[in-house]
Amino acid sequence: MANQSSAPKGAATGEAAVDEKILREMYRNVYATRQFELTCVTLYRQGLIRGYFHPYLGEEAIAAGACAAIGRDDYIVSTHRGHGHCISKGADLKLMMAEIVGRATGYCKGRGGSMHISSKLDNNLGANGIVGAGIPIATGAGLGIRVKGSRQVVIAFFSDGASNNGVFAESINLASVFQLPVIYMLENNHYAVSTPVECSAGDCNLANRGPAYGVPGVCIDGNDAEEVYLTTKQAVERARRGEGPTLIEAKTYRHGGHHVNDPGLYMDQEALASWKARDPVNLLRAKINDVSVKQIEAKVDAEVAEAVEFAKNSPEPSVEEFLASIADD
Amino acid sequence: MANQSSAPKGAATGEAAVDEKILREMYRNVYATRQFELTCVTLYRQGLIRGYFHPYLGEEAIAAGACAAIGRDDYIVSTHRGHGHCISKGADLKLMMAEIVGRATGYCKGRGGSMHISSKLDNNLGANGIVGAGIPIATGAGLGIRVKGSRQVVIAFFSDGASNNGVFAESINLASVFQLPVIYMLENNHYAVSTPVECSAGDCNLANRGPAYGVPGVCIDGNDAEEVYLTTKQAVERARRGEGPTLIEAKTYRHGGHHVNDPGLYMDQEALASWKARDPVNLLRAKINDVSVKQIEAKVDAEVAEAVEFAKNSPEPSVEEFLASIADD
Amino acid sequence: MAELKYREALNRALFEEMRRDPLVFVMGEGIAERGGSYKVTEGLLKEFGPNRVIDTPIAEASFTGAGVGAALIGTRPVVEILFVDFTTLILDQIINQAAKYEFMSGGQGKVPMVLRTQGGAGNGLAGQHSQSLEALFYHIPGLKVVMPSTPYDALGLLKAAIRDDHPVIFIEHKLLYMTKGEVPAEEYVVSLGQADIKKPGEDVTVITYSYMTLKCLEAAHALEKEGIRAEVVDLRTLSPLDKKTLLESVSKTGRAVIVHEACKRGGVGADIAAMLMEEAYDELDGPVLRICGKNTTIPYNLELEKACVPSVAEIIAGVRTVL
Amino acid sequence: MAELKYREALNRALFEEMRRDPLVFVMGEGIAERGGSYKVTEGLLKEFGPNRVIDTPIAEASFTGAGVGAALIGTRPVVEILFVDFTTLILDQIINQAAKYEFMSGGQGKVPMVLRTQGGAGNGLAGQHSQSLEALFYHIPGLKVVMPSTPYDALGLLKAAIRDDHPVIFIEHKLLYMTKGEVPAEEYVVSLGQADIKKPGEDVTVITYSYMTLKCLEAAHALEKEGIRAEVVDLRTLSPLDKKTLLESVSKTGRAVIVHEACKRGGVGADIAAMLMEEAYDELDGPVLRICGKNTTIPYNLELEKACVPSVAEIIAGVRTVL
Ligand SMILES: Cc1ncc(C[n+]2csc(CCOP(=O)(O)OP(=O)(O)O)c2C)c(N)n1
Ligand SMILES: Cc1ncc(C[n+]2csc(CCOP(=O)(O)OP(=O)(O)O)c2C)c(N)n1
Ligand SMILES: [Mg+2]
Ligand SMILES: [Mg+2]
Repeated sequence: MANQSSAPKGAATGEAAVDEKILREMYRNVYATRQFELTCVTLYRQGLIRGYFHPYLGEEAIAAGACAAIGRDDYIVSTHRGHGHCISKGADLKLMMAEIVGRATGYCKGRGGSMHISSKLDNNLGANGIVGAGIPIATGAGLGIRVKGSRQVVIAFFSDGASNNGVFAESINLASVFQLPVIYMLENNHYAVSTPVECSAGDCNLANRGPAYGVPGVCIDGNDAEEVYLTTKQAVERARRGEGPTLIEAKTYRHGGHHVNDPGLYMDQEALASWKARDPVNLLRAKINDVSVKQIEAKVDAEVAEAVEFAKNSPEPSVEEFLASIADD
Repeated sequence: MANQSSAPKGAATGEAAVDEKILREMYRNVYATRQFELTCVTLYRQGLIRGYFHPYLGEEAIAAGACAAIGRDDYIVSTHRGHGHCISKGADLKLMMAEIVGRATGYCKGRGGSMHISSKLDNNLGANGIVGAGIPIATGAGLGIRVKGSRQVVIAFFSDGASNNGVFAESINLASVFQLPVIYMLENNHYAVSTPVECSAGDCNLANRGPAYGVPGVCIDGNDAEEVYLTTKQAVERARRGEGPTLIEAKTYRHGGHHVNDPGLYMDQEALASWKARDPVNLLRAKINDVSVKQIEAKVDAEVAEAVEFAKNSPEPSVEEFLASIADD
Repeated sequence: MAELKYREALNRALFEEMRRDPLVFVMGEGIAERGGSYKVTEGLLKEFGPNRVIDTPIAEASFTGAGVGAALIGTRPVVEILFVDFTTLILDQIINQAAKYEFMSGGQGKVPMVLRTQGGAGNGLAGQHSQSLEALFYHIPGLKVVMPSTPYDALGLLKAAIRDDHPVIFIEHKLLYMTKGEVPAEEYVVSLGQADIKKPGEDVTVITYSYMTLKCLEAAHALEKEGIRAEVVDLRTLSPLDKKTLLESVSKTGRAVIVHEACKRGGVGADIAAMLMEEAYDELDGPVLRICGKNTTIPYNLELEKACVPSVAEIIAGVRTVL
Repeated sequence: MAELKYREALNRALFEEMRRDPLVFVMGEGIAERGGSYKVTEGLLKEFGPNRVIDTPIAEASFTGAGVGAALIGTRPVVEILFVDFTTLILDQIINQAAKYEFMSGGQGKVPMVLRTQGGAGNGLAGQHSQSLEALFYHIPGLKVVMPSTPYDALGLLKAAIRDDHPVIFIEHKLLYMTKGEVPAEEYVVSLGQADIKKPGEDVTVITYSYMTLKCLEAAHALEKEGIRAEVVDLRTLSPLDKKTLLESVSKTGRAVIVHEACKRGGVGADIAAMLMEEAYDELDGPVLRICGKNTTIPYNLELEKACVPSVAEIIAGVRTVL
């Protein structure tokens, strides 16, 4: 049996067209993510960003589409490739950039950096340096929602590599047994670092892992923000009705290496080209009128520039204060 | 969707009848396991066995059927409920009983006890006190076989509870990706301690978890040693051909509580009665001529009695020697 | 004052805290219907229902991670892991998530979670059900570690742990569940981070915790008859460590013995000994002695098992050597 | 003698051992085609093929468990975990399986497995990619723990670890991979369990391991200029601990300082300090000093990160205080 990635068949096909307002909101987010990431690449090259930085380039439509389907009060859990989730959930680009540059004014006071960025105000429970570790955390947020008796939902973002870790199977089973309001958003970008999904998954059509645990699994085009939005919306409604979790496999492709220093030469160049031809930013831009696009882009460009200035002008955290804060440990 | 356990549909139906010799071998093992376990219960009540003892009563056909399908050179990995596996793989009842009673002559010199029994000579890699932990170990034995280039296979025994642990999903996926010669024998006895499988698995037809990882999953009647044997045989042949792992869900039912001190009052009494009516020892006995049955039973009875004598007359391990052996740690 | 068993005291703490705060909930294997392997959660399901008393599949890593997630959104999970031995399955969620979240988020989020578990040797349960692994948690910044020895402490400390805004590893001992002790009828809390002098004395400080406290007291009472007055300090909370009480006691007695069941090599006793040497060298009349578990996997055979863990006789003999 | 980088030395060790013994194989994430994140496994795939150089999915618990299983049937796996921080995911397989199997089986089976991993702070990788977790392994009976500081030691110790019949936790340091050192052209092995005096001295014993060895040497050389002759003992193997070398050195110098990057609380240094006090109290002229990592999660910001780990200046200052 050849283990081949099949074309997504979206559950959302034939759905009602998406509201213009939502399209604009999503475009703001895909475009902002794109610009933010490109800027981070530059800052990284300049030595302003350290550690690991995993760009979300090429995958922007997933975060944007998914987050458009939930409210600010709903939760998300992000990954090491988490800037797109953070932006689409509503984060302040200034505080994000300050964090990623390691400044005292950042979301995490410069203690977290790119791999640990979170924004509590937006109910973004944060990125994670441990692949897969966010999945049970999201599941637990779902459980907490049940305990609190609220109507919130949670989206757990993670990628193909993480879906091979035991916590994924355990968590989706937990959510199934407890009928938790969690949407498992599997960003299948076809790689875990250099390992192609065909070499890491016994069946690389990862949506199939849902039904094995009694959870509907649907495979969609992750480069189409509209499709992501509509599918997520259905899953969210299902979750709010108390009918439990959904697994959404959103197929997509990284636009480059695993992290900023990885040229990604091992990637399938043909596949990469064909995915790039279906760039999520372009796809969505084509659905919006030019005036809106220009307005949005201008606004975002200014925001990103402002974020860079803010980060650069922000103070480094004080070593003395830091040492004092841990003194009694 | 109601999460209900469906009736097994064995892959082996319509297969050629099983050789009489195999039937006798299997009967020896189901009967020996039954008598061994009943004897252990008695010894436990007498205070000769300590710690945890999880009887394999009611599940004897699975170990006997599966082990009949492999050779002595092939490996098995067992569980906390492991006496049946050990016996069916060919262990010496004397050394087993001595171990379970904690004597110096036991397989593990009295250091392991029931929960850690292993017999290297039979390529039984051992029981395990950590639910699920044997599954990756079995998978690794499969990997080692590939490294060595031998034609051996491995059977991993585990139960429904273990299949909810992440190591199961990880392992079956690994075996699928690497096409390892491992048979995953899921003894679905419907309970993990007091938790019914319907409450612990999002889809309690656990064989469905195979295909999600590209592994054939087949559900069979675990009380029918013949069916277990035939299904395992097919899986073993497949594995030896290099075609990779198989997941076999063998449905069965514990004949009592989780461990010797658990009356199991929470069990579904109706289901228990109907499973007991299909007692694996009786089912198999009915397929063998009376003379053979009597011969086998007499031999086993003597062996079990001898094992008890051997254990009782064996020395306790020496505390001094033990302390000396760990002195440089 | 009523006499309660250790497990009853823990049970009462859970009842009281779940009544006090609807955001407190418990989760673990077989804890609801069955009331837990050691009956600590008995009766909770009936009063609080299945939304707050949750039986889980055997998926320790994930339900512990779920505890972290639930804590992050403001509920207060009490997660039970049946044996401390099985915490080896959840250390990513404890070490990399629970312990670090508040720090790494710059204080945006907190993880008010209690991890209840149980350890120690003593029933012939062999290598994977008899360990004392507190040192693994003690080494990790961001975790509190609590190991009560009496029903009184168990009740008061569990309540404090549940109210604490940080992850607390709460380790019970399998041989303590059936022990009895006086517990006041009225509500009380025992603050985390405070050692308790279980028996005052002038000649030597015996520092211990959990089940070994009982053995040390037995040893101390025996020594008393010979005129040796040992002060038995029960740490109760290992982290944060109550250095003040330890240093005060040691500066009074000038001699210290540390007793724990965990393996000696790399055990918590090493850290306490090193700390005392660093901070009270001049107060001490000699080296700090450690009486600890042997550096071995615990064997199944009962006599061998017994040989692995400090006995009252060993403690008595040890104390004598430092005088 | 040739000069090799630490990572090249490790790579040579793997080549030599895999050539010597066809049962040795390596497994981990991105180690085959990509040659590993730190290039330690580069070239192996080409020579030994995909059966012996195995890329795994991100399923650490299971591929480590698979290592245990493979070891049990007589092959000799070298399992790579990218960061020691991720070993929190595999501790059941290490602590409850690999470490205990030989004991619990009464010696029927052995686990000749090497777990290679990498730790330490230094590149702004933040809390989950910067830890020093050797204390977790050091505490567990049945495990050997090796932490080489030089290319020479790395090569010889990795070979010894692969030949050892017991599970060995082999922890590299991310800041060492690019460091260089002399390595003989001919084959050699460095036995496990032997510390190495990296610089002899008479006045004070500085006990350390891994990357901190370099800092201690730097400090010792600076102190030498002031006439303070520090002996720098590189443990190389933490478990089994080379007590003999330590006790000899301490009885010569009468003073000891322990330096490691891991958090002080419950770190390996505590055990060594406690052991020295117990076994060389009369040899010592004062308390053993520990200079260790701060008890904190490592922050992302580079300046904060730096403040968490002992610096050369701190070591120099510390050594002065014990004289
Ligand atoms: C548990 C764990 N194992 C390994 C790593 C190292 N690592 C970081 S990202 C990554 C690949 C993750 O792949 P995937 O889940 O597909 O996410 P993607 O990078 O594609 O977004 C790996 C192996 C890690 N951080 N955590
Ligand atoms: C990791 C782990 N979690 C929990 C336990 C406690 N425990 C022992 S047996 C058992 C139930 C196992 O259920 P299952 O896998 O179905 O095996 P069965 O007892 O039915 O054979 C549990 C929860 C354990 N030993 N290991
Ligand atoms: Mg991916
Ligand atoms: Mg079961």
